[in-house]
Amino acid sequence: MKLIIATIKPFKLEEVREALTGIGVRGMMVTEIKGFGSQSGHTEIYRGAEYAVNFVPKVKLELVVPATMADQVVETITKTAQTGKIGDGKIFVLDVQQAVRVRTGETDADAI
Amino acid sequence: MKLIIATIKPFKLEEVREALTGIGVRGMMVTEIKGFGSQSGHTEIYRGAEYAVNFVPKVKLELVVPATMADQVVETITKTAQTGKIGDGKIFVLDVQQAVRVRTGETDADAI
Amino acid sequence: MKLIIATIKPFKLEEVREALTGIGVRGMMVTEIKGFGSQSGHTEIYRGAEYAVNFVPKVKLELVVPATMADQVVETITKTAQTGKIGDGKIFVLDVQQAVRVRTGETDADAI
Amino acid sequence: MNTLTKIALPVALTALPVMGLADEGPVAGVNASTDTVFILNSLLFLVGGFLVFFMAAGFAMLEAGLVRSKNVAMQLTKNMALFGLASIFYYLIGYNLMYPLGTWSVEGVLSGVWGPGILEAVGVTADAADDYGYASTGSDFFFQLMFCAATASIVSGTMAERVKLWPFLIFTVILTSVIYPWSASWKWGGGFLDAAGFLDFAGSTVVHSVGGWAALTGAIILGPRIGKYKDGRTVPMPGSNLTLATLGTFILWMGWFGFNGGSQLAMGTVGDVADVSRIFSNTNTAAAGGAIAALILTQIMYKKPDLTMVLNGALAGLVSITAEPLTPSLGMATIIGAVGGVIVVFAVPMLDKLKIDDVVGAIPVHLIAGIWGTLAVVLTNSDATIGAQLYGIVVVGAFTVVASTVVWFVIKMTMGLRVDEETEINGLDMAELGMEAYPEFTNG
Amino acid sequence: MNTLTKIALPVALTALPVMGLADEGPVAGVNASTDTVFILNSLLFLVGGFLVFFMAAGFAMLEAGLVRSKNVAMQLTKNMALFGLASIFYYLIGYNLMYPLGTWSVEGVLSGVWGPGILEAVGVTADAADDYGYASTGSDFFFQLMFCAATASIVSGTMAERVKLWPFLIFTVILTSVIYPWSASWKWGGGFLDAAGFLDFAGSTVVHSVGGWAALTGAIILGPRIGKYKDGRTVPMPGSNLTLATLGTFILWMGWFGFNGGSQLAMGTVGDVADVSRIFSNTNTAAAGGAIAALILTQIMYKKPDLTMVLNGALAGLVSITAEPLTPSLGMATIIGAVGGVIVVFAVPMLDKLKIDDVVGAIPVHLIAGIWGTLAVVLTNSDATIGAQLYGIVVVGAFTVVASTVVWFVIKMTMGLRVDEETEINGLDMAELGMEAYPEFTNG
Amino acid sequence: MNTLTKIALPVALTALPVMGLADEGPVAGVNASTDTVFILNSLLFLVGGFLVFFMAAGFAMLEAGLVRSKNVAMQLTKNMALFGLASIFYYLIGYNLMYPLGTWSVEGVLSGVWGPGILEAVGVTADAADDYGYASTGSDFFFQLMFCAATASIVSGTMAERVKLWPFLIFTVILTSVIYPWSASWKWGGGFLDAAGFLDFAGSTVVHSVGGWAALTGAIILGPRIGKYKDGRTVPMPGSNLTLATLGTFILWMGWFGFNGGSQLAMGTVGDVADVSRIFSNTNTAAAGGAIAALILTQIMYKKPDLTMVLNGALAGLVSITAEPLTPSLGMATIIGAVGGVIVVFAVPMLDKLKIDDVVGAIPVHLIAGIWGTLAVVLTNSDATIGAQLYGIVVVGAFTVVASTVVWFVIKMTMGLRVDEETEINGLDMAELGMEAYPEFTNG
Ligand SMILES: Nc1ncnc2c1ncn2[C@@H]1O[C@H](COP(=O)(O)OP(=O)(O)O)[C@@H](O)[C@H]1O
Ligand SMILES: Nc1ncnc2c1ncn2[C@@H]1O[C@H](COP(=O)(O)OP(=O)(O)O)[C@@H](O)[C@H]1O
Ligand SMILES: Nc1ncnc2c1ncn2[C@@H]1O[C@H](COP(=O)(O)OP(=O)(O)O)[C@@H](O)[C@H]1O
Repeated sequence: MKLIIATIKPFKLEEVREALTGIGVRGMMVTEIKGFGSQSGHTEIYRGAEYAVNFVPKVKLELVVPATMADQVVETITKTAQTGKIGDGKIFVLDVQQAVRVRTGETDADAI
Repeated sequence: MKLIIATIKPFKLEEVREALTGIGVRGMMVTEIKGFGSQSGHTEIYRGAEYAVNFVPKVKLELVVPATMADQVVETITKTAQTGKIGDGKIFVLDVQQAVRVRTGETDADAI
Repeated sequence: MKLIIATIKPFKLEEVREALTGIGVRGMMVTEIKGFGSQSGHTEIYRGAEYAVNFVPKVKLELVVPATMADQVVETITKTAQTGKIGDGKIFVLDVQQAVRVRTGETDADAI
Repeated sequence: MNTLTKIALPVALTALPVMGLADEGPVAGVNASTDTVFILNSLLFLVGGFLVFFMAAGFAMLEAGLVRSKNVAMQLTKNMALFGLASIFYYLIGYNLMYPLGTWSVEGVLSGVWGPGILEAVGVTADAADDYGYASTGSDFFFQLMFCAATASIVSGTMAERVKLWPFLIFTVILTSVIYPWSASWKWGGGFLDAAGFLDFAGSTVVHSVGGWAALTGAIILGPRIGKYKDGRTVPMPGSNLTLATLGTFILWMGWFGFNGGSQLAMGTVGDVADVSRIFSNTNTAAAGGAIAALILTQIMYKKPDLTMVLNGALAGLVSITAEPLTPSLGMATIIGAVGGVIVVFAVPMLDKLKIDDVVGAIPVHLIAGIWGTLAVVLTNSDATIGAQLYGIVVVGAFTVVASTVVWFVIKMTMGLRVDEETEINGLDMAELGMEAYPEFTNG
Repeated sequence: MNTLTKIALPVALTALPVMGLADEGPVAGVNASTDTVFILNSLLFLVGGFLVFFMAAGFAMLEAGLVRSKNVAMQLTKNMALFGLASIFYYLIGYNLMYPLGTWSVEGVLSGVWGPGILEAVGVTADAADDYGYASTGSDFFFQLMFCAATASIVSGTMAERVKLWPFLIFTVILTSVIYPWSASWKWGGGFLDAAGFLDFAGSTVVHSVGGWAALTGAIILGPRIGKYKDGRTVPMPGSNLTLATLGTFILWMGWFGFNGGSQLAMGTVGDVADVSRIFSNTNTAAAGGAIAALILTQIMYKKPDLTMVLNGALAGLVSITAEPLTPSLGMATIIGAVGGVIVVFAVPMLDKLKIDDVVGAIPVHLIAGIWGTLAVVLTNSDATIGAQLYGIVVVGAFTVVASTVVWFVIKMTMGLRVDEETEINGLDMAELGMEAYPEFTNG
Repeated sequence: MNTLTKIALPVALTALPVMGLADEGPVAGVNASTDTVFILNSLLFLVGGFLVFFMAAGFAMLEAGLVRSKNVAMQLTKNMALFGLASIFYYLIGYNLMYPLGTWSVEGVLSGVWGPGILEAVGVTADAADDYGYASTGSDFFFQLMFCAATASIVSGTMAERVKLWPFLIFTVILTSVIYPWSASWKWGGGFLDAAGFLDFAGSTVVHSVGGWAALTGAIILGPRIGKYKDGRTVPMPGSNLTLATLGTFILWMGWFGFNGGSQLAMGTVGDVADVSRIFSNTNTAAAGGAIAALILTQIMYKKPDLTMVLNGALAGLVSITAEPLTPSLGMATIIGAVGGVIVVFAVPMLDKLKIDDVVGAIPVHLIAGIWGTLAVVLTNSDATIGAQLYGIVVVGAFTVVASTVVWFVIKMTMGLRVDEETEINGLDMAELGMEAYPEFTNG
């Protein structure tokens, strides 16, 4: 199984979720985060003092899928979350040793 | 070492924490997340407009433990977080290459 | 590539970010979390009732870097985030199979 | 002590000595003295005025609570700025445009008095007072100014989350210096609508519908928020803070006692103060009727009550009673308000069907309930005719729609009305203000 | 200018001409004219009334701030709805039930006047006024209504986070149409408690304890929130927003000037207005005493001051002075209030020991401090006897407890009082309203 | 109905009968009766007083909104506590220290009246009243007390996020019992500044600058927050909730009508009520001027408007007009206020350059705009001389700076003024209170 971590622009969340459901993803974890990257760094003024905005609001998706499905998921996210503008985000893929569904105790393939 | 990622129902957090402390877990990271899964999807009405609630509030635990301890941790979480109702959550186990305790620079086993 | 997960004290965030930028890190994900660890557990009183504060506000950094850079990153975080007081935090290193930049579809090294 | 507040005089007297009135001399006359009448009338304006002023805070909280947090700071900025501008421009132009005092450049249609409002001299004496038999000019100006500002506040809510700051403020300037005062002069300035027998006690039409019409034209010209209407469905965009929205509603409710009560315009006689008392009571019960009607109706229609509808319902009840808060009985006032609450529950989704995106529900509350309230005058006030009421509604509506449309379009053509897509998506706060209302909370 | 506000008349006069009074004629008589007295008395009710109205916002903010965010929208809905229902049912039944004006069906015990309240005619004249020598009926109705609503607000806070919406609202209807007005008639309607010499100026017992008793019985019958008491320990469930809780407290504090000051019921004589002034000052200093007492006491007992206790302390100080805000000196008023603050600090944990879960501390504040305040009347008012005070406390308490218990039980048996476990755990907002107060903030 | 509020008497009368005044008898005299004057003057104090009271809530919300959430609960605690302490100590010492009524221990410099304030007896009669020709002592005490509390509120904002609770409260006690009342006695107590012709109608200097000077000395002695000034740059520390900051500003704005209007100190004559009306109007337009000036200026200087500056601008406008809200025309009042808004926009960064860390901008708003307002009196009031105004500013400033410095230092030496570094970093709420304002929101 693979853990796919994707950080995208917040307004893309709903679209991505629908796309993923479309290809059979049945669950994920969503976290609101602050992203730092090339997009960051424009300066703002607050009460007359300049400061750099280093963090941009992003959403992070974490989902575990069968290894076989990983590429398709990565593709789907890439396609759907892309605006072509800087700050679209990143996708990372990691190995997962084991998965358990708390409700039933089912493991691995049956758990996700 | 193993990284154990568990997503559970928020009201179970305290219970799970106590259970884990009971078996010798000395630390963890807790994040409030929105979960998407089979539990999701009931519809609500807001100002006359129907909409589907796709995300359910969940809590995510991340803790790194010695490989030998992983199974016991998974078991404990499963046992404690289980209500038998849909949406109890998931547990995932990943390999960890290295761990460091910032305060002391200790690594791996000594770090966690 | 390596995924480096670091939990530090919130007020150290800016300093750590600057240090990491200094050594060439070009991005990261930042999440506000509650940490549980040896630092936790002092008791407070609310409306006459005692209770233990088990969770301490922390910040979690997640960044993916080329394997070659991992040690330097870990070092930098350790050095910068260290106050020597309990609760400084932890750093974990995991393997990353794949990375993608959503905007361009670039992968791995080019993606981060 | 609170005993027997309703008992007849004698009893009251026997009760009073306790409070040390035993040795009071004989009463000096019956009516209040001319000075006292002048003072009490002015006092009504001052107290009513600061209550209506507070409605600005109510609008700000209601709107800040009903927009998404990425647009809250901008909404607050708009509310602060529009009140400031209304204060300045109503003084510079609006006040005299609204109250020609008989000096018309076009009889009954356009005031002949131009330029800023001028108050009585410091420490004015009876003979020097502008209107010794009535009230001080300053108190009247203060009170009327607040009505003008309220009109402007109505617009900001509907157009939230997508309209640019400065273009919106320019519209506000024209609304408060010309559109509102001019149309108001036709009724309250003693113009042709007043002559035609059109009745609007505290402004269901003169104030609320004008704001509502301006908001409606603005919403249509501006278009809905991105993603609000997707393949035929309405996508809810829940307000970020319903606690503040509720606070705002309570504040508006309180302010309305000044809005309607102060519109009695006099408190120096037994009849006037008793009328003000009727108005306070009717205003409150109409709001209650509106809130409860919306509560029950949403429970029945949606199986769950909708707090935001209850808030809108209370406000719709208030707007509904505003055209005639005096003559209805308490029961009738409750019903008039309740109908307002019902209107909101049906009008909100209806507007969405029409793809008219009204962020806070100002159009149902101020415009539609305002029309209802204006018509409802005929139910309890024999001086009102359905014809005259319709006449007033149509005239004011037509004028406001035309005037607003022209202004909105000119602005759209010249400087643009709407923020670009990316700004709207990321939130106006970051892009237009570079400042967040809740910088520490991690919102999407 | 602010100079010498306390100086004697002559000096004042020499100062006045600056303000253009030089050429004023001779003073017309000494006492205020009958009309003026009528107007000023009515005005006191109107101003006091809108201040007490605003307490509804204060209760809403206090409660919204002290519940967990998953229940905030529901708490707001309850507060809006209960005020609306109180307004309607006090009008339909309560007002005449409370003020029989001597027409009893059971002498001194049960009013003989049934049906909705009726106000004076529009533009009523002196001869036609219900009580020309006193004040307008509408102003009295408006003022009294707000007291009834306040009583209902007290209950909602205690029972928060677990009681079902509609059952709670049904209780509210009965409380505001029958329980409160009926018991209040015994004192303020001129009933047997009044005859027995029981004194309660603005309602420490008649209003606050009644709300408190109803809340206490409700809390016991409803039971504590899930997880509140775990193996003998009390588990704190911190309020979600102490800023709004503090705002609510300040709003209540301000409303109390109307609550106590308006209860002087007259402002048309030198003695009355001077008394209202005493009451304003005493009310403020009692709140200060309560807040500071709680601040110091929590610092001493817990090494850290407890803001929520300070807020409750200020409110307890206000409740404590409510039974007699007139006769105490400023010093004594401060002490009476301070004792109220001390009561709260001890009563809150005590209730927890008894496993009575009072979410916002309404029972210590309104019931226990209310009893204290009622007894404290004897300290400064020679007309008060400890016996009569106890008699009133017991009679009102017994009646309210019995009546509330019956109603709560009937509701529990018929439609159920409490939400199911899962609803309570997930929060009433999602389950009962399908709406969150802070949808964007990621709460557990 | 709202028609023709400005029309002349005859017309008004013809309009009135509708309201049932037809059969009124002849008017009883011209001037208000002595009783009525006494009542109306007292009423002005009471209404003005509760409005100024509400400013305490305004300060609390403004400050809670402008500090970071980790310090909000502490800021709220300070605001509640300081108001309670001000109420108690102004009563115990301050009131008589401020108003010697001619009884000086050092002529014109130090009051000769010691001990707590005492109000008139219950149900006082005309002959027994302290000042029958003027107003009730209780109403005056209530009104003056609120000014004292306002002075203390000013200090808490500047020193937020780093000052210890109890040391700050001890300073508050001395400020409200001695420093403010003593210096105020020189002007409003009829002391030497009053004799010198120094004019300060409602307290730009006497109240606001005193608070501002105390805040300035405190900020300097306390030092800036950790990390505020880093290698020459100012590091912004954005406020946690601009919605509440805006609410606070609106509340303060409303309170100011009582602050300035009540300072007319009389409402019993045509001239007085007309003046109060002027003051209400001028106060409002000055705030508008300040807000709009800051809005436009920040837009020009920073390309984006700064909401926090707009809020400060409105408040600066209010402070600027406070020294003379009566004599300016509406236009001049707008300009005086606008200059206040400009001052803020430049003074805020200037203070940062000087590394004086003023968390909420109280020094620019209350001190610098206060000085401007005091000087601006000469623009419209011919009785004012620039010399006398400067004299008052310098004397009050010098005294407050010296007195505050001494007190701050004594406290610093004895119990320490500032929390330790770790407490400051983790937030005062967790460390000093063990309580968070928003426990559920996950903040850094
Ligand atoms: N090395 C990294 N590790 C983890 N997250 C990253 C990394 N680089 C960027 N990100 C995340 O991806 C987001 C977008 O990256 P950014 O460089 O700003 O734009 P782009 O991906 O279009 O080049 C960042 O806000 C951050 O959340
Ligand atoms: N494939 C997945 N990857 C990551 N998290 C998941 C996945 N599926 C479910 N989850 C998480 O587990 C939670 C519970 O899953 P759900 O399917 O709703 O119920 P159950 O686990 O009882 O079948 C979800 O809310 C989500 O947070
Ligand atoms: N086993 C663990 N797995 C994951 N995170 C941990 C673990 N132990 C500690 N942490 C994180 O590190 C933070 C600091 O750890 P703590 O034990 O409190 O202090 P220290 O690291 O100085 O010993 C904790 O708040 C928690 O967020």
